[in-house]
Amino acid sequence: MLDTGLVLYSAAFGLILIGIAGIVLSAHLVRIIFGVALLEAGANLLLLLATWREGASAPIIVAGRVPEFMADPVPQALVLTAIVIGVGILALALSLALRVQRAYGTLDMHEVRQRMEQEIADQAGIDMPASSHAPAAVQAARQEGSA
Amino acid sequence: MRRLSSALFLLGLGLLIAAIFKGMEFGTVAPIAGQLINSAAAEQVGAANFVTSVVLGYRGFDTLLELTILFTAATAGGLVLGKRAPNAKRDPDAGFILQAGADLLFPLLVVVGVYIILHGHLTPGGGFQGGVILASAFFIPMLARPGTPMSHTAVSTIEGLAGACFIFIGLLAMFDGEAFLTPLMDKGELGALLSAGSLPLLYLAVGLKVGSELAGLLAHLSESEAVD
Amino acid sequence: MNQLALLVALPLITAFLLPVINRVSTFAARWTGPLVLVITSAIGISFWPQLGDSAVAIELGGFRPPLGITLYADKMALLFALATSIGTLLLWPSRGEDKLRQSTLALILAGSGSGLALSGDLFNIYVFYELVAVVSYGLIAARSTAGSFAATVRYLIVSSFGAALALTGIALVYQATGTLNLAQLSQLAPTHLNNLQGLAAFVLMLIGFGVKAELFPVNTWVPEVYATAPTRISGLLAGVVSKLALLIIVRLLVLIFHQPEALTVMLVLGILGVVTGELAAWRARDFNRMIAFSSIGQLGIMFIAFSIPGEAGVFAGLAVALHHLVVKPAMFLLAERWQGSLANLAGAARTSPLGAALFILLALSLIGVPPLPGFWAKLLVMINLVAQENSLYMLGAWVIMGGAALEANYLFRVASSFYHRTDEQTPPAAHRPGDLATASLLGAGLVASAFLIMPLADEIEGVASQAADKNHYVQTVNPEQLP
Amino acid sequence: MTPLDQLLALSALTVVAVWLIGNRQITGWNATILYAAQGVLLVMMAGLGYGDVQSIASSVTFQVLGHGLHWLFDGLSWFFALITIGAALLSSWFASGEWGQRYRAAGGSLRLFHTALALNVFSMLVLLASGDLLSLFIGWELVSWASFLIMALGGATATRYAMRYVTYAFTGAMAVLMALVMVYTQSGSFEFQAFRDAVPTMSAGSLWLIVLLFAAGFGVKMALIPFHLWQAKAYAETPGPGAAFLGAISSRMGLFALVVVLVQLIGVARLADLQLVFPFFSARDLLTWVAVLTLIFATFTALKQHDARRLLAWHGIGQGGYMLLGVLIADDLGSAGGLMHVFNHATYQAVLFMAVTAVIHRTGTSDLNKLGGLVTRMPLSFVAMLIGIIGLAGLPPMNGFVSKWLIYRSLIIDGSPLLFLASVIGTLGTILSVYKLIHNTFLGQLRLEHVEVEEAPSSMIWPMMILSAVVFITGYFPGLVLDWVASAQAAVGLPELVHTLGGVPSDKGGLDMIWVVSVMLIGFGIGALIFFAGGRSKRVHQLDNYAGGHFLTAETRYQYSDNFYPGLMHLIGPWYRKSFRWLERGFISTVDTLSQVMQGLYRAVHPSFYLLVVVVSALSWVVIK
Amino acid sequence: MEWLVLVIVVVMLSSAVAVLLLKDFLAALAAFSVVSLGLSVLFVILRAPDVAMTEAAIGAGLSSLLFALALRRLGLWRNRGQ
Repeated sequence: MLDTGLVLYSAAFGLILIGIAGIVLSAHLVRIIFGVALLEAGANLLLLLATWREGASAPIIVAGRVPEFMADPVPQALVLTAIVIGVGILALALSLALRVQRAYGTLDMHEVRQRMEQEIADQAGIDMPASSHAPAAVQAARQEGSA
Repeated sequence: MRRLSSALFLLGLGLLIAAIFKGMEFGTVAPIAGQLINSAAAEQVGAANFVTSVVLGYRGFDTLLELTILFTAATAGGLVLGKRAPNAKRDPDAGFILQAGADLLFPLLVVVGVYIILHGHLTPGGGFQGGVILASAFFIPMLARPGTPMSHTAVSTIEGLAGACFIFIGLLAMFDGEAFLTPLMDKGELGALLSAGSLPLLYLAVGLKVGSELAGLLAHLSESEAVD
Repeated sequence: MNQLALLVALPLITAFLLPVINRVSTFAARWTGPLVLVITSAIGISFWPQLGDSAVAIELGGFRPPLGITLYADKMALLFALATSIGTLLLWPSRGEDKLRQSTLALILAGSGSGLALSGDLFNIYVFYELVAVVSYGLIAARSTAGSFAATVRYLIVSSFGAALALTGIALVYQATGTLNLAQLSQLAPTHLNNLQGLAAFVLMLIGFGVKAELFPVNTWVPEVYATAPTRISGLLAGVVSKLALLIIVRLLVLIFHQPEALTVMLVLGILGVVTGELAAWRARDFNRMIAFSSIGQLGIMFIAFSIPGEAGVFAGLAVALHHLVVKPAMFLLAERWQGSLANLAGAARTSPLGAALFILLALSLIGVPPLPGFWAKLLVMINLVAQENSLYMLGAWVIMGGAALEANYLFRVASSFYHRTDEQTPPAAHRPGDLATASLLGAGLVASAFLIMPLADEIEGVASQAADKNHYVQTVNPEQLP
Repeated sequence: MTPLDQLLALSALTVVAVWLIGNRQITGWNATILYAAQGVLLVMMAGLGYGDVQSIASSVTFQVLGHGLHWLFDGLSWFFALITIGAALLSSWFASGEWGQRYRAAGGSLRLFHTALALNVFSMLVLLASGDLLSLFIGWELVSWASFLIMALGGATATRYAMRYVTYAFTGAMAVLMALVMVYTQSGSFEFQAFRDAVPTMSAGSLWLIVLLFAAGFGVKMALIPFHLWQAKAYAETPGPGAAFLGAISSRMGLFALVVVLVQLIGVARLADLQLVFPFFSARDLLTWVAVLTLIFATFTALKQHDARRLLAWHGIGQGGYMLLGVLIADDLGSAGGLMHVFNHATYQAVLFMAVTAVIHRTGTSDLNKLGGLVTRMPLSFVAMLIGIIGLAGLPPMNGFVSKWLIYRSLIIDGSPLLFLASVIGTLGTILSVYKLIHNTFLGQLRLEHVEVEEAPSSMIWPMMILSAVVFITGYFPGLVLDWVASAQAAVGLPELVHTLGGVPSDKGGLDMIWVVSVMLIGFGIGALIFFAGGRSKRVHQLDNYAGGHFLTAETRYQYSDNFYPGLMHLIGPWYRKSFRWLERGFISTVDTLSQVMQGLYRAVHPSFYLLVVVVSALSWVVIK
Repeated sequence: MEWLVLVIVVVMLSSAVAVLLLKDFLAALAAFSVVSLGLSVLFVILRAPDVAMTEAAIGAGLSSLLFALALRRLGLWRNRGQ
């Protein structure tokens, strides 16, 4: 006989892990956003499970009958909120992805980062920080030494 | 290389969670807030659906913020996606069947949405669910006829006013000395449609706002030019 | 006292109505936002004296805690709420094409920031945090260059990852205690959260909220965002928003998590933040990223300071935080015209002498040169660190010293380049009067506080002692127990 | 309003007044007058200098974060303050005349220059007046940044060296702050007295650390090895009179602070039994040897210089070694010598810098390879420099001799022959290099381009003459200075030196300068008599001579002044491998590499990866705990 | 009951993995909505009808719609991603 609570908790943690895996392992932006959505789903499930008990009834009074043992309504409200928040952020992320793809023509985060670095460097009128040019102080010190 | 290390770290995370998980004991702690609410909600708020009384009564503030988040997301989305170029190409209109279906669906969805919203304090469902349905009600015609865009001014007006109403109802309480967001009006008898004071009003505001926000977001996304 | 909720409600309702107002008259829409912020600031200031001896708890909706959400207003919370309103007012986004949306977002930022400072409910804090996050995405992207979009989306991923972790932490806490009210949590913490689960929850929340507080190493977004965002927004994020996130973490530490391990985690991460931030800034070659890295270092100092146990830590950290709160926005205001390569700044003193002088003043205070307030803050931190007589805290002290030395080097490398008499290259353009006026206002505040250091120190100590008094919090909120 | 309040207030007023008067010729004169007024106020406090009054406190005190801040003057402070204000007075006088006109014409701002000078004086007075560790640190920072200001005036290259100075100075300041905080945690207060009481109870380890931090922090200002790289160039690049002022007193502030902390508070005896792993090497030995190495190294580096101002600046570093050495011996003779050397060095260093500045003013260069034979054109400047270098070389009848004699004597009595030998070597280098200085500047063949050169303007001559007179008189009657020195010794708890007007009475060979100098003067007189009365001499023109049957014309350089002492350089050349510069560069490159790594850290491809990593590591730490 | 839960959970997790592994973004999207639907069923079982409705409407419905639109606009609709 298996414990439902255990199964549910492992489901929540499983979703969280898979979500993180999606965020960390994949390079494609849409894939990463999928990961974020999964992660949030997992967190929501965990939140709802926090005070869940076997055999509770829904916290709704139907036709005036007050159930003797009602589930905790607070986490349900919280999850409600969290889901809506999640969808808002999801929409924003997708529209940002749209613009990034318009600008750089790619959604591969490695490339995107490269391009962004390049753009910042060009704006600042310097070359990519990756290049190992010594700053003024070091050059001055070297002049000192040679002088 | 990074993928490998990430995978390893994920494995580590899994083990750690398992370790923490082992230390946890489930269902032993009494949900203080929950039990207090379950015992008090009926007379304090007067909504048959306790989740509703939590969402709009006890934690109405969260709901307000959540509406604000939606609003912000819509605004930011608008800011990000920017103005649509006038000469940008649109998708062709869908076939007659779909259009007819959409026209048929529209009133149905609106009715269902409003029903869900208005019975939010009695039965499962409420502003959010109903709002989504409303949003889809307004969005499906757009899918059917991308040529004729919805008017953003109307949407933004609705969303602004709806949100403002929510806060205003909250402020009204403050003006006669109560705390911010205190439910107004008499509770009515439990389970009736006209009960739970101002909660249905709030839920209506929520529904309208959610609907308009989501419709606006969808519209923005779908109006931005396609690349293929 | 209920009126304190206006600090949140007014900006939000205005933000909702702003598009409608704009349809009526653009002029009104432009000026409503600042006006509302002035009003909220006035309200906040008018409440300051009333919080002198005891804080207040506002039960939203009139429901007793823990049923409803409580706002807890002590001096520290009010201080940061005010800082948010006034900071947003000073750094009101004045550029960019879509002014209406920007000012809407700025208003929401002001409201949500104040709420974040005031909130006394764990989940409510999470919602506020998400709200602030979403607003900041919008504001960062407002420059609408490709780079800003890329930076925003990278930031968004990290931030919502962190937020989800924080939510997991909250779930763990609720699972262990069954309540979300901070006061009640602090009652239950010794029995329920003083275990592995509690620590894990704290770590998750620390890292989740630390994303905004530029906690190492979840602050990789900082340089790229501050380099691409509008400078005023960068000033807001670095100056105000990061402090708000820090404030939450401090609340959690003071009220709920008393395990020494919690402090140690913070201390270690803070030390790493200082080391990496200052070293990276030493080599930065454009202005924005230099001050971005240096703000990472400064935030690291704050984490170190707050990781000192007891009231002393809160006092020291608060001092550093307030100092940075004044200095960093001014820096970013100066960056408006000086962004770009440091090499192009030669001779900048000729085009804007006041700007150069301000920069030097800010730099002096930042590295802690007496008698500027930065010195006293740093001295406070150092004394309390060394007084711990613990090798790790000692290491923290050494790191702060070394960081200050590095910071002096790179800041004054720039400052002296302002005065180079170069004729081959044209110095950067003069600052906008608006930016310069705001920056000099902040600078003047800095100088004034150097003269008023004695009463100021006493006041801040009062704030800190009130904030560090967990029993006072519990008694003020006085949550209901189960029958 | 105590006299100290008046002095500080007037000094602050000077800064404001000079700033308000602005970039005009009269600025300098006003500043000079104001410094004179400060001098008068100081003289009114002369009781301190003669041990009649113990200390004069300032009525201004602060209470910040529960730490009291207060200021007071004692004998030591008064002694240093006298030197400071004197140097400022004469430097600004020097700067007020033609030099100022030239400086302004060249685009420099006299407002900035004089304000910086006044600011330096004010901050030094604040430092000298510090009555507790916190005010000491505040004064210290003020001095550092004020001198940065005056160094940075000289334009781009000067700014570079000034930057270097800031880096060193602020790092040093941080070390000092660290030491302060450690002292605070051990003694519970920033008061001097609390520190003094806590010293016996401190563990050797922590006291070692504190001593090293203080020595490093203050040693930066004194340019002790290995923190000496910044000073020479920074001073040399400072505008002329500013260099005179800085060279005279600025780096002595480091000595003042070291005396206060090491001698007055910790006590040399405690230093002497702070032993390292092996018992025969104590903290005191370490510091003395650092002092001696600084002395030798700096002096012989000075020998290599071809720029007069750099040569002098390097000597300034070297002489600092003497002072520290003398103070650390800490018996009555040695410490008196060290303290008196501060005064003497200030006087002749100022003279020398002024003379060099005068030469630059007239010829436009201070390159020793491009000068020579100016004695016929600028005789008074020559006299001033002559007196100066005699003082610097530490030969009778000038005051430098007295202080060095005291130090040598106490070294012999103290029985540390190695130190004695080392300092003698240092003196040797000094003599060689100052000879190079005066020879290449004033003696030898006059250059064609300098034929029209004339004597320096009176605004420069007067200060030089006054200072030269001081150098001579205090050499003739060292008792004048030794009075102040004795009360300074008393103020820091050192044994007082028993002295007469002429010097030090002692049964086993004392010193009476009146006697020595009188004998010398009589000798000179006899020589002069023989010269003028007896020998018949004929004046010939400088070019009235020939070599190898050829008459020499002015074009032919029959007398070379560049590449001086080639043999000696060949001898000691191998010892100069720029090792310290390599040290510095190595350090900078390390920081550079590190910061590159850190930036790489922040340019992560995948920020969220870090998030995961830190979560895992933190959680695992938590779980394992 | 337990078995139902177990089945749902297994389906959910496997399809969550599929979201990350499927090359075709449309298929991934389908898997994602499967996860949401499973979640909403779980919520029903957990006696949270409101949450279940919300999850079904927003998680399964709206999010998938958003994703679909985005994929359409990003040109990942037909051709295979990465």
